[in-house]
Amino acid sequence: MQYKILPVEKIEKIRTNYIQITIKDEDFASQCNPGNFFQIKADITSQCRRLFKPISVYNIEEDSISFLIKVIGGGTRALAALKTGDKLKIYGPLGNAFPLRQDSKILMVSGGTGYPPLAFLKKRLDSSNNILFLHGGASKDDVFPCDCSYTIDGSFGNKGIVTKDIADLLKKESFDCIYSCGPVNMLKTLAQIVAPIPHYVSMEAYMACGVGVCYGCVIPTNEGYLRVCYDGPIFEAEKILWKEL
Amino acid sequence: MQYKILPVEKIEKIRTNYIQITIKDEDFASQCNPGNFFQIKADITSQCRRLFKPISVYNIEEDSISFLIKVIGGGTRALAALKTGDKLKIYGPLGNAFPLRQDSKILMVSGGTGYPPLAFLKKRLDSSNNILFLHGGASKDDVFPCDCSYTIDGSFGNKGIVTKDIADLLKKESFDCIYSCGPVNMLKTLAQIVAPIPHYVSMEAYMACGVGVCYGCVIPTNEGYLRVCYDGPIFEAEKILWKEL
Amino acid sequence: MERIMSELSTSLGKINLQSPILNASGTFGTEYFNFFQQGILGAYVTKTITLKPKIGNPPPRLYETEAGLLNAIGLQNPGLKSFLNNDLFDLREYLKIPLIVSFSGATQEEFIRMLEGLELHCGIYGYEINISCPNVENEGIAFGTNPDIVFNLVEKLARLTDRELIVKLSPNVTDIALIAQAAEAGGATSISLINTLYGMAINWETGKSRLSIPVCGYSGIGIKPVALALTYQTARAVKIPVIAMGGIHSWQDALEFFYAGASAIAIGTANFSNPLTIPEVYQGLLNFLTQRNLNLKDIIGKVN
Amino acid sequence: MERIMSELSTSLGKINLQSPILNASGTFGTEYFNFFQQGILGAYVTKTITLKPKIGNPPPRLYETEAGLLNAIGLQNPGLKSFLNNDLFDLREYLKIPLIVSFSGATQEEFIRMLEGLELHCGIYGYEINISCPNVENEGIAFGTNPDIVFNLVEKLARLTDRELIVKLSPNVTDIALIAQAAEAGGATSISLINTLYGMAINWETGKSRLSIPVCGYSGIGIKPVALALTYQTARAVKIPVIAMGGIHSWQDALEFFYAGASAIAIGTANFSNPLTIPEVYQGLLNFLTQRNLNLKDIIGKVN
Ligand SMILES: Cc1cc2nc3c(=O)[nH]c(=O)nc-3n(C[C@H](O)[C@H](O)[C@H](O)COP(=O)(O)OP(=O)(O)OC[C@H]3O[C@@H](n4cnc5c(N)ncnc54)[C@H](O)[C@@H]3O)c2cc1C
Ligand SMILES: Cc1cc2nc3c(=O)[nH]c(=O)nc-3n(C[C@H](O)[C@H](O)[C@H](O)COP(=O)(O)OP(=O)(O)OC[C@H]3O[C@@H](n4cnc5c(N)ncnc54)[C@H](O)[C@@H]3O)c2cc1C
Ligand SMILES: Cc1cc2nc3c(=O)[nH]c(=O)nc-3n(C[C@H](O)[C@H](O)[C@H](O)COP(=O)(O)O)c2cc1C
Ligand SMILES: Cc1cc2nc3c(=O)[nH]c(=O)nc-3n(C[C@H](O)[C@H](O)[C@H](O)COP(=O)(O)O)c2cc1C
Ligand code: FES
Ligand code: FES
Repeated sequence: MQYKILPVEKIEKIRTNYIQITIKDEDFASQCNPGNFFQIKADITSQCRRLFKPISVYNIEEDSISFLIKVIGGGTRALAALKTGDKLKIYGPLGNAFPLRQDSKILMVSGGTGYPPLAFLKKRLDSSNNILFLHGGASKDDVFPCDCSYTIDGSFGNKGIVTKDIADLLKKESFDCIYSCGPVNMLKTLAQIVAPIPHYVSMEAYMACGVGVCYGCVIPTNEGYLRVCYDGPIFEAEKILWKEL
Repeated sequence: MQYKILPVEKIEKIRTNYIQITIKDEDFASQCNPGNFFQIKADITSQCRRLFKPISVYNIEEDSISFLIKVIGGGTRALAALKTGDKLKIYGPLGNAFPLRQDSKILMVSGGTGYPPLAFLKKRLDSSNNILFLHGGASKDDVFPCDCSYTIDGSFGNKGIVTKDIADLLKKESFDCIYSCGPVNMLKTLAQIVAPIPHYVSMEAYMACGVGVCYGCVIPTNEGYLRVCYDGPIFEAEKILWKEL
Repeated sequence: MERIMSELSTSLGKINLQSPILNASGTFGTEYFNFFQQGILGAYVTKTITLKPKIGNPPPRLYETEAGLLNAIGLQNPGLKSFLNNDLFDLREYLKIPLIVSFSGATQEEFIRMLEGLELHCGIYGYEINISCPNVENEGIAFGTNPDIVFNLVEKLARLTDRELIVKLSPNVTDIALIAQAAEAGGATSISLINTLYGMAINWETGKSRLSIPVCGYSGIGIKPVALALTYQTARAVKIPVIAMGGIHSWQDALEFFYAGASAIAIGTANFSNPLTIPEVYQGLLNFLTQRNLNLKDIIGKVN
Repeated sequence: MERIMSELSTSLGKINLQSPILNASGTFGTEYFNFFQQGILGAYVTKTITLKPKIGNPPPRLYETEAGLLNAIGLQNPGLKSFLNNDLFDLREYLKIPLIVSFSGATQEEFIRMLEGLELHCGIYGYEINISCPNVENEGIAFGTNPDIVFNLVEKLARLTDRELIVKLSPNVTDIALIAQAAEAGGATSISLINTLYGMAINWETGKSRLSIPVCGYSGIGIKPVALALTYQTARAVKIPVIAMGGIHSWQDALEFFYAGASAIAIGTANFSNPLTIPEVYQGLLNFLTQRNLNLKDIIGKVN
């Protein structure tokens, strides 16, 4: 884990309210595994006393790391305002990683900003696996490349929530492993549907330190409150006390 | 007194760290007298919960009002960052005005940012008067058009503080009235030198409301603590308890 | 308009207000009615007056910190006599909204004498008893920190008036709910809070205190979370209405305080950074409630 | 380098520190030494531990306000036994700077048992007695608000140790100087302050408290003026050294606290918004003092 101030290599607007930021750094690029995240923020005065924001690794190509970010509040808005060459502050990589399966039939399910870590995971899973990737969002602006898309408003792909067909799917096909990331209610529903198949979820939480020292980002588990930034963000779904979430 | 949000008509950089901002507003332009000031601030998010800054009227031409502003801290820096067409928030005119003399021999003495109100006063004093205007600053960047300039570092005009020759001057010439504005130490010295000639000073103070309600901007006088924004900014020098300043 | 008015109407202990927004004492004057209409304000609260004139603290009295304002005014005011003979006259003439007089005393007797004096004058709807100003030595804060003293004082005052009797509390205490309960037991008809927190700033270049008295009063954005916590604690501890203030700058801020239990809110420091805060908060609340088809009373104390 | 070290060196009651900068308990871990060298820190203060493991409060535990941070951690920690068998071992191995153990108890007996347990282990330079955490019901803050209880507790603890005994005070009290004097009389060798202020935030769209417990702890920029005022009041009331914290983000902020009377300062919330705060404050102070040819001790308490 390191702290750096790096220039933005590239920043693109994706649809109405996502941005993709790319930075270049050999150390960082070589250290990242799927599920890892960074704490980042725009290096501008109005942000100087604000918290960093946790953002998952979305893609790595050689020395370049990309992040896919939904603009929702002050921190992400400041990131969206950056231009090529502007600086961002960044430290990481942080958190644990998805266990990488082999020779497995895998179901990946993401919702909204849960997409980036799974997209990265998919790239890193080797070809011995057989993967089905479902992704859902509120509308067509929240949909990204995958095997099957869902939108709540029906503006793209299947209409409805991403979990709606999974129970049926599991009756027809069997999977060795599930990976998921997304809004907590989606994950909760999914966990119920897919149990007892091994299921790894990437959790989100409001963070301060991102390195495990403040105990601010916990979720309830059968081992007590565990830190998303340090003990996670990847958890076995069966460990999580979904009812308390 | 009114509150308005107005576009910047024109903004110019003057020397290294002054700016001149011009706005256009008929109401305001018709209401201003020399010595009056406005509370202004840049209408940008980083300023939204910051105080307004008191700035004297520097010049009025038809409907246009100009301010000459030295950039020293956050509020003035934000003003300096404005571009033509950007908005500023402004309320005023505020405070009392210099009494306008006639048929008089007048000495005007300003230091640093004390220049603008006297420059405006000079324009409004009619031609029955005979005026000598001395202005001083730290260096050549702080000097503006007047009859006799002083700089501490000698980089323009006479070397030294603006008050240094006044005692001698008064031995040679007699004045009916003095108008002054500038740093408190300059005013204090001046007040001593020129007494008992009628002497009107424009005072500065850190302000919050600018309209007389918070009692934050007071100076000590022989009538107690008086508000610079409301009872002033123009005071008779003999009223002020200089020793307490 | 009828309907609109009722959405935002609220009650203190003895008076009803057409708007739940007051001004915080010492931060407002009729000058602001150049910027918006009186009716936006539920009531007009005067700057705190004392029996004798007070000269206040020497300058500098103000300093803006990164997240708020420090002040060391020290209750400068012309005293009760001048107030009665000048200001009260003008205010009564001018105001179309209820007038609340804020006052403070150095001793219990002073408080009583002031109330008695004020009772002789009509046009006053209520009093705000300031037992919480951090900028004066004898006046104010000493009273505000001890529940027994507060109870005794308020009990005496309550006997002397039928008007709204608001007691304004200091945040600089161990248990504000206890003080509020003492005021309630003494007969206060509502509670207002918070006055300024203790605050200080030093010029790091010179080592000089930024203000003439080192420990002074801190208000504005930075105190909002504290004010909200103390409003919540107080509103749960008493049955009388609470008037909340401390760093409120927007209608969203105001909503937080209503949810926490405030029956009315007051705007102080925000008047300085935005003289239109009061009408903007008013309009924002109105839109919010209208859109949700709610009255203010539906949300007061409803934090969950 | 010799000269440099001495410019920034300072003393607590019983130990000397090469740097006047500590970390605030609960906001720091050895992870940060990935970003800068240990020696920049005068001593390492652990997160507060308790006798038994504590599960802490449910999430959400964090919310960033306009001018600071609210937290409701609730002292989650694995308890003394786990600390002694795991963390202490690692820290002793790893640290080249003095280790200070922060702990808290629900009763006087718990505090005593913890101190006795810790006394049996070497490698500990001092204790920070946390009697001031606002996020737990039994632990902490109850002790911190009553001078007699503080005196009794500290007296008992002081008898049991020769190590640095720091008592950490809550700002949520009527008179912090009184509590500090009680701790000093009891035998504290230094005072640290401030722990978090009471704070709260509500989601205006839903009326829900932003955190799982409504009234929680407020830290960061917004509390700086309060922390400075309380540092000033405390430093004038006691003779033992004061370790000050609360919203310090820059070396200029740090200077204010030294001028106000702090012998050392601690960085908390600023670690989150800028993980390099500690080395930046260190370098800034060093430059300032070098340029003026001063030692830190020349400015401590010299506000004027
Ligand atoms: C491990 C991890 C990885 C993440 N990866 C990505 C990613 O790759 N791409 C991406 O777009 N986002 C990602 N996020 C979410 C991202 O961190 C938040 O969207 C961001 O912090 C919002 O900051 P803001 O300042 O823009 O908004 P804020 O002003 O902080 O928040 C705006 C609103 O969103 C809510 N909110 C903020 N953070 C969260 C959260 N974590 N969960 C639920 N609600 C929240 C707030 O309560 C508020 O109502 C990740 C989060 C975590 C914990
Ligand atoms: C009635 C009146 C009229 C004025 N007219 C003009 C004008 O026409 N042109 C102009 O350039 N300036 C004028 N000033 C001064 C101007 O208001 C200040 O320079 C401005 O408020 C600084 O704001 P800031 O946010 O940029 O700096 P800040 O961050 O507020 O201050 C930077 C530094 O300057 C000091 N400082 C701030 N304000 C004052 C003050 N009023 N007196 C002394 N020190 C101060 C601060 O203590 C701080 O150290 C006037 C002031 C008054 C009271
Ligand atoms: C400049 C100034 C003057 C004040 N004068 C008084 C006063 O006279 N009486 C009083 O009760 N409170 C006074 N206060 C406190 C405010 O009424 C209010 O309680 C406090 O500022 C918190 O609210 P705010 O953050 O909205 O300003 C004053 C505050 C300021 C900033
Ligand atoms: C997330 C968090 C956790 C904290 N945990 C503790 C703790 O365990 N023990 C303690 O004494 N103080 C704790 N504190 C308080 C800090 O040590 C410090 O006193 C306070 O935050 C003020 O300093 P700051 O504004 O620099 O953060 C915590 C503060 C935060 C923000
Ligand atoms: S964010 Fe601090 S422990 Fe996870
Ligand atoms: S600035 Fe408020 S009275 Fe002058």
